Amino acid sequence: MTTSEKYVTAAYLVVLAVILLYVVLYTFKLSRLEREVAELTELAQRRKAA
Amino acid sequence: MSLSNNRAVLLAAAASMLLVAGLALALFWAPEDADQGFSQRIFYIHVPIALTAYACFGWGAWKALRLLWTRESRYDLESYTAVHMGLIFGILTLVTGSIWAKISWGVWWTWSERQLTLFLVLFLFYCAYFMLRFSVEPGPRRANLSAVYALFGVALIPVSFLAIRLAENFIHPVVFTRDGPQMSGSMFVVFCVCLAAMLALFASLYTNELTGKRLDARLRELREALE
Amino acid sequence: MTYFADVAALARKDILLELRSRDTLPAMLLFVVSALVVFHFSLPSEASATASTGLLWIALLFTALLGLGRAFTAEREQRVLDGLVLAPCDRSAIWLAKCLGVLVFLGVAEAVALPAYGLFFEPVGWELVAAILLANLGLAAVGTLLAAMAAASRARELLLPLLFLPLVIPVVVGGVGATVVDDPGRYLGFLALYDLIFAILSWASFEYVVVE
Amino acid sequence: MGSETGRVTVISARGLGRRFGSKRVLRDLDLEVRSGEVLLVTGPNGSGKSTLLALMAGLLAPTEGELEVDLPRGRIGYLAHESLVYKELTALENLDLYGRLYHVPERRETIGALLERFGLWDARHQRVGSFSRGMQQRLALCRVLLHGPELLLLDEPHSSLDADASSLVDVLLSELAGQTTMAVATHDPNRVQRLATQSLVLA
Repeated sequence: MTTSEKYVTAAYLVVLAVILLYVVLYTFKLSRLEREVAELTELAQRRKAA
Repeated sequence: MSLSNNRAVLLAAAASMLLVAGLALALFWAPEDADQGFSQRIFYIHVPIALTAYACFGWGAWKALRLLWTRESRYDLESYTAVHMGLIFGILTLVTGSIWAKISWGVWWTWSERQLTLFLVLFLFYCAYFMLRFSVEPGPRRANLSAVYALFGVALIPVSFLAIRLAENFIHPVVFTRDGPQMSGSMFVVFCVCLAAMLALFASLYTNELTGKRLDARLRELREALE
Repeated sequence: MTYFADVAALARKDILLELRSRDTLPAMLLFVVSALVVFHFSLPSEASATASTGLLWIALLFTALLGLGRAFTAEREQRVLDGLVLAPCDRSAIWLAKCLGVLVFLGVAEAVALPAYGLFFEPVGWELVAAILLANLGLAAVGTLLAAMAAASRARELLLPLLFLPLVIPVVVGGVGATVVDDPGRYLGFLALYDLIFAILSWASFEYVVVE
Repeated sequence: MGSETGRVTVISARGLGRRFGSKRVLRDLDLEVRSGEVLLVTGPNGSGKSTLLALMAGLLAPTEGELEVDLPRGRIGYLAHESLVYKELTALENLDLYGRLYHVPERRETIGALLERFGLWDARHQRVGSFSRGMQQRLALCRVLLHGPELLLLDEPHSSLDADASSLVDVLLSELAGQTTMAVATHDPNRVQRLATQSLVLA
């Protein structure tokens, strides 16, 4: 692999890495949303019971 | 939400298929460039990302205009998300651009590459957009300020591109000239697929992030209603 | 035309405010001269003659920034901006009046800075003066709008330079270019184009910056 | 106390709400004020009295619901907690500025009469920065009445006024009640109670 070929693959990898990083960040967001929904449903049930 | 759900799934599927096709074509099928050899293949990723970044900023400005016109607060979120995507694609453009500069001229940064310089200016500008957003309380006032600033951004793109061209002959006599890459027929096909892939990627990430933000807002309302 | 009567009333108030408090203009005058002196020491002896042109433009940019940082302080103290916004006049009149105020301050600061520049560095050519006059319009137009934006946010002093500098890069390019290149026509034309685009954009969008 | 149905509606709100970031201040408010009516708005601190008046004045936009004020901007007078006048300018210069912006006919005479009425004539050439809180409030009242508004939005009109200035305001309010539509937000409602045709208590 000549140096320029290494660089080209590096560029493609960087793009791929950023997209994957974005997806990972997105999973954190989803889990936070899920936790919040759980909290709210529990809050709602407590409200209904009271 | 079901309709947009299907749309989101469709977009994601289209984006992934186009991305795979684009990368495969760019790396394996595209003909070898006469003088630049293999390194020319970075072109198929750098330029589509740059054009997609312009599309993001344009889309953000369009939504900002709609907000100022119709005063509907949902456009603020859409404009914000579009600009956010634009910044991500902008950073990618800068990274892949500097890698290309390293390959072609052995330097990580060169002011004589107009598009690279323009993206540096836009990067500074849209970072200031987020600084503005974070220093104003959420609400109609912040929506208006961000919208006006986003409009300035899209006006800045052609103006600073012209400025950079004008700046060339007194700041840097252009040392490395690289007129627009001559694209043979098949190269152009690969380029179009890659461009479509990046645009689909933007559309898909955009809708997902927007859904996420709308969920946040709706949950906040739900929490408020329950307290 | 009531619009220009409103602008006149607001501009008169701005001049009156400055004469009464006398703080922004003296600060700008002192700042631009001290900046030029500091720049003198920052230029190594073999620096090219044109280097000082660039420094002059940086000094003017930050003098403008200094003045713009003060542009809406009086309006913010007693929430007077709300009073002006409630008045039946067109909100862009507030922008235009403040713009004229900034232009006057910039003009006076440059009236001091240019002779000083001629003394310390290079003789001042007509193309430099033309470029500065054109650049003032752009800096005042965009700067006034951004000052109003920064005034509506928490971190005012921090935010204004961040918003301002990327937007005025074309002004620096046009200004320095017009001064350095032997055929300044293209650069002066570019500055005029910048002024036209951004003055209209600022004029049209000011309403949305001061009203929800 | 009933208002004739013939009068036109000046202010109407349906499901009006306002949030500042995550803090909700107003929730689902319905309201209708006809011309000539006096709306009394009471409630503890932070219940949204000032926010409601600022919404009516058009300084704030609702985040939920709708609010319509059927009057052009030049016909509304808004008295806020702050005086909305320049501290560096004199009383006369401030009123002169507002007089010009509101295109008030015979500006000089109107300003003179108002300054006289609120006991500020002798202080007309003094910088507002040197005014006491009470004098600033009286100057703000002059600013609000300068252009003879059809709708008066008064946020705590009696705040920081001494006894005779407060009675001055009461006289003024009773004079205007019936012709000028008013929305008065206050802590001690009994001063305005007898004039009020409608009362709104914000929790």
